[in-house]
Amino acid sequence: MTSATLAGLVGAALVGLGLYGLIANPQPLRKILAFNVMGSGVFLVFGIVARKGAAAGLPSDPVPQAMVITGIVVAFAASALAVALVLRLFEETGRATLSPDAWTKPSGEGAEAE
Amino acid sequence: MTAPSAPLGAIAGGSLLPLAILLPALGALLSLLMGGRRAERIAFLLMPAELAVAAAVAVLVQRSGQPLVYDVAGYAPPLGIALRADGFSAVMLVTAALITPAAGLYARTNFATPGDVEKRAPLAFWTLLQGVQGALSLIFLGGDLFNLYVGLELLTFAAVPLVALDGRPETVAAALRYLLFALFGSVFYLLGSALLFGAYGTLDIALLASRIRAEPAVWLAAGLMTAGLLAKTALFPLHLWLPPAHANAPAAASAVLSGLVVKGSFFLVVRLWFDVLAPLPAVVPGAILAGLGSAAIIFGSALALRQERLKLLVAYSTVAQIGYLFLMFPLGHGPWAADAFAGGVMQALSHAFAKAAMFLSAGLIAESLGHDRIAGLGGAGRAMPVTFLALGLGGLSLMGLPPSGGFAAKWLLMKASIAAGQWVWAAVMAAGGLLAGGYLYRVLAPALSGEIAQLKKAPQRSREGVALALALLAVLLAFAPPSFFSFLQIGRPAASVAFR
Amino acid sequence: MSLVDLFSIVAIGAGVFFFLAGTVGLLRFPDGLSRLHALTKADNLGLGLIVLGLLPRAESPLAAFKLVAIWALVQLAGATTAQLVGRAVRRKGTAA
Amino acid sequence: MSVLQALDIGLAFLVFAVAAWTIFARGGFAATVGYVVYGLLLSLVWIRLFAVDVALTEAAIGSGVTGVLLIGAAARLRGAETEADEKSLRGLPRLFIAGLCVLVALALAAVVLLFPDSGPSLAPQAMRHLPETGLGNPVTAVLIAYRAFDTMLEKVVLVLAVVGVWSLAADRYWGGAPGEARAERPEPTLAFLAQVLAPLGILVGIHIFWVGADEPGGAFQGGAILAAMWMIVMMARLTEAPRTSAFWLRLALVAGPLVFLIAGVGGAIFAGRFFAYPPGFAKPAILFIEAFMVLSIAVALPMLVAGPPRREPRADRSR
Repeated sequence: MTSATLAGLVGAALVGLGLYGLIANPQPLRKILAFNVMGSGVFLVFGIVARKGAAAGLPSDPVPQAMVITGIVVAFAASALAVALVLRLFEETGRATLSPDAWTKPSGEGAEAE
Repeated sequence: MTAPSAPLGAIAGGSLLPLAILLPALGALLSLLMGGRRAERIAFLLMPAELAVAAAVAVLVQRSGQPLVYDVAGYAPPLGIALRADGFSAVMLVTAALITPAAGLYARTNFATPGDVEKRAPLAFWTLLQGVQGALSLIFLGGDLFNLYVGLELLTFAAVPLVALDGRPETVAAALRYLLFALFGSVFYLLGSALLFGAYGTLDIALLASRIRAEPAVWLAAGLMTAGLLAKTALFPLHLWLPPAHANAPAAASAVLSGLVVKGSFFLVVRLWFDVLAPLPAVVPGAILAGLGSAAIIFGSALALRQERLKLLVAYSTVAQIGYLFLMFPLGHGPWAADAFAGGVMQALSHAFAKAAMFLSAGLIAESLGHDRIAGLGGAGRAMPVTFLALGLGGLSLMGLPPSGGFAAKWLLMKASIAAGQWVWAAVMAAGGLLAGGYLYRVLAPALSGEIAQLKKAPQRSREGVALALALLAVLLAFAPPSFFSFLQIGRPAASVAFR
Repeated sequence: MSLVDLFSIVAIGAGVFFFLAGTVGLLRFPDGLSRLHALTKADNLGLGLIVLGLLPRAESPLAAFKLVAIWALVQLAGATTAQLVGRAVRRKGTAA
Repeated sequence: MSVLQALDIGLAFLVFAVAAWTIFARGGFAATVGYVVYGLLLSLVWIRLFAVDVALTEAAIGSGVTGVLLIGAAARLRGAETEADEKSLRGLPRLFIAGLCVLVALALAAVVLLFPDSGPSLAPQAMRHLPETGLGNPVTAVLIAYRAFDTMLEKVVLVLAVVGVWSLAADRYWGGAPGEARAERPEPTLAFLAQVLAPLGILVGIHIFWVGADEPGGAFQGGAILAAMWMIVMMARLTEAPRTSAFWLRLALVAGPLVFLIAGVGGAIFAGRFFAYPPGFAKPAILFIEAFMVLSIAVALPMLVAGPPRREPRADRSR
């Protein structure tokens, strides 16, 4: 049970946890949290692939590491956009929820000319 | 640098590939930097150049008869990133380079910048429109799965804010739901590529195709990546986000979203199952994909029949037409594979042009009548004939009536499914055509009958012309010469024809 | 088991003990302020002792300086957070 | 069962427990605080996987900046949750989803266990081409030389995300500044922290960027630390966020990808391939590009955390 395989199992568990949170939890903020947990689980799978690719004097393969660094920055940008959308929704409707029927203000009728 | 031994022609031609991606990216960056009215000018300055590059790539692929390959930074895969343009990607590149300027021309009035005082919606629209085009070029040309992941994210970040450009609560909620589905899709796609990299040490499509064997890691990776991409393509049952997002977006944005953005992730599903996983026995996955496609056709069309708003009807029709795209997967192997593949590609192209035309027409109708309730369309067709002609021609393609690109696509797919003995797909297509006829009749019948409706303001000739031009392109696809179909086969693994 | 190792073990052991004490304090004490009190005391002292224990084992003076810098930064961050949390608790008056 | 293995197992269990807390905790705020702790524990796991660059990035961006973003959102949404009466899934659908997620996790775990102990690796090739780039850190070489295309496009993604966030502002606020105005009497303790931490952080950030060529570190990690310093100064209300229509802000945002793109095109002209570096000039060119990348990251991350413009652009100082 090398530390890499253990980290891989943790990664698999994190993906499962994140997936559950993303689907089952109704509040958007919790979905964003779950997406981040799931994303870090996927990055851990990249991590053990890198660790098992230790060669040429390097303790871990640099290519998947570079992919994870790019992935972390993209995941942050995605969370920032999602949070901005949730906060805008909260300012507009007083509620941070995706189900339209729970909004306080009537959402207006039809598509006026845009 | 590793001295490239390939002939100079390929190098010169090859360097067009990064250019096709960098031009829109440069445009988006400069539009944000310069701001104001210059954002629109930069967009219109670069669009012809992007169309020229796309056409040049297509000509080079046609003349050389094989895919153009370009190793970025001179490092060959598996270390570096390769870009690859085969027949299918060249055709999609040209389509994107045609529809984006059309949507841009349509959007000039909605997103103008009078007096060069920078406004929110125009700057965001022109910057993000170029972001969408850059992302699509990257997805159509990418040869490395992680590079394609960055392309998918670029596409998501450019498309989601377009949905919420109006600022109304429903559009913000629709954009948030779209973003959450898209993020679920990209994480699953990334997880699949992590497993493939773990198993084979590379993410380059060509190298993977030569090394892949049917192993548990590959099957799990294929399942995860396909599920992720289906969430982004909004294939039934993962279609929940599409109708509110595409219906609430501004008309020009809806045309790009429904016509092109959805095709980006579909393109990757084809790349995955026809290129990367070609050695896998694809009978069961093909049947699953086609089954979901058939369900999408039936449910999408049924829901479209029940819509009160024209834009929602057109959006649900997108959900249905996406179903047709996935009927090519069970027919991908065998003597009929060439027909099935050509049918799928033709359906993607004809739907792109037809749906863009329909969303632009729906936008014109909503602006001229002040609403887009189908019940209130009485006599509108006689008040704005050109707009409804464009809508009708687009509908022709959806129904698959000759002469239209849609007909050619459905004819090829039917021919392939009958040759393969899988009758069910042909039956589903026939039913889909009838249902499409149904929901289009609901729109066109009241519009063309009754006394002429009162318009709040007459639609501009030029914008009607843009919608009509796109619809005519969808129709012209029916007359594509046989050389067009052989062009599509460039780059397809020859083995797929005589495969078990 | 040279003298230096013995010193490290003792110092790190004491540090861990203070962390434990701080955690017990966090769980047992009734209201927010007393919990805060337990935490800040135990953590600063605990971390200080652990860094002290690690100092002789550092490979180079730069590594030793980095250890002390880490301890100083944690002190700074801990002090600020404790102030802010304390003000929030006092302002709200709840035991949150 | 060596001590290290015990540490690994303990760490793995702790990471899983805190992640479970983040998913199942009652309040949104408590879950977000749990996420920040989870992110830091994850950095330790990355250290155990000998991926120091990734550990730095995970700590700086993964749990640091993302933590600030999510805690800010959770604090503002505190009111929404109390009377949020949405029906979260009950009974059968919740069970079905839980089963599906467990299935995915088990399948993934099985495949992970099937991976051989030493799998295929690109490390030899990366090391072989390292001298051409003149760099010592192979991860930075992959990011800026071998897969430069990915990194440049990822910078464009960051710029598009900023445009996306800004486009959510109300029309009348366009061009204005996000966040609150500058306080006449900033919070004393936070101001003290900002005044002490900022100069130190800028020093450390630039050091990490500079050392990234040969040691773990680089543009992303250095940029994230500089971004954190700007954020702490803005949070302490010592300065206020710049107007989004300010040209210098947009130039800084766009400088990273733009310089990288121009260098890429330059590579096509001088070195025969897009994003190639002329032999001998690789290291100075890379450091030049990375400097602008640090600038863009240090500006983009705080703008993403600050959110869309929320104040009117003062008419007198229009662009």
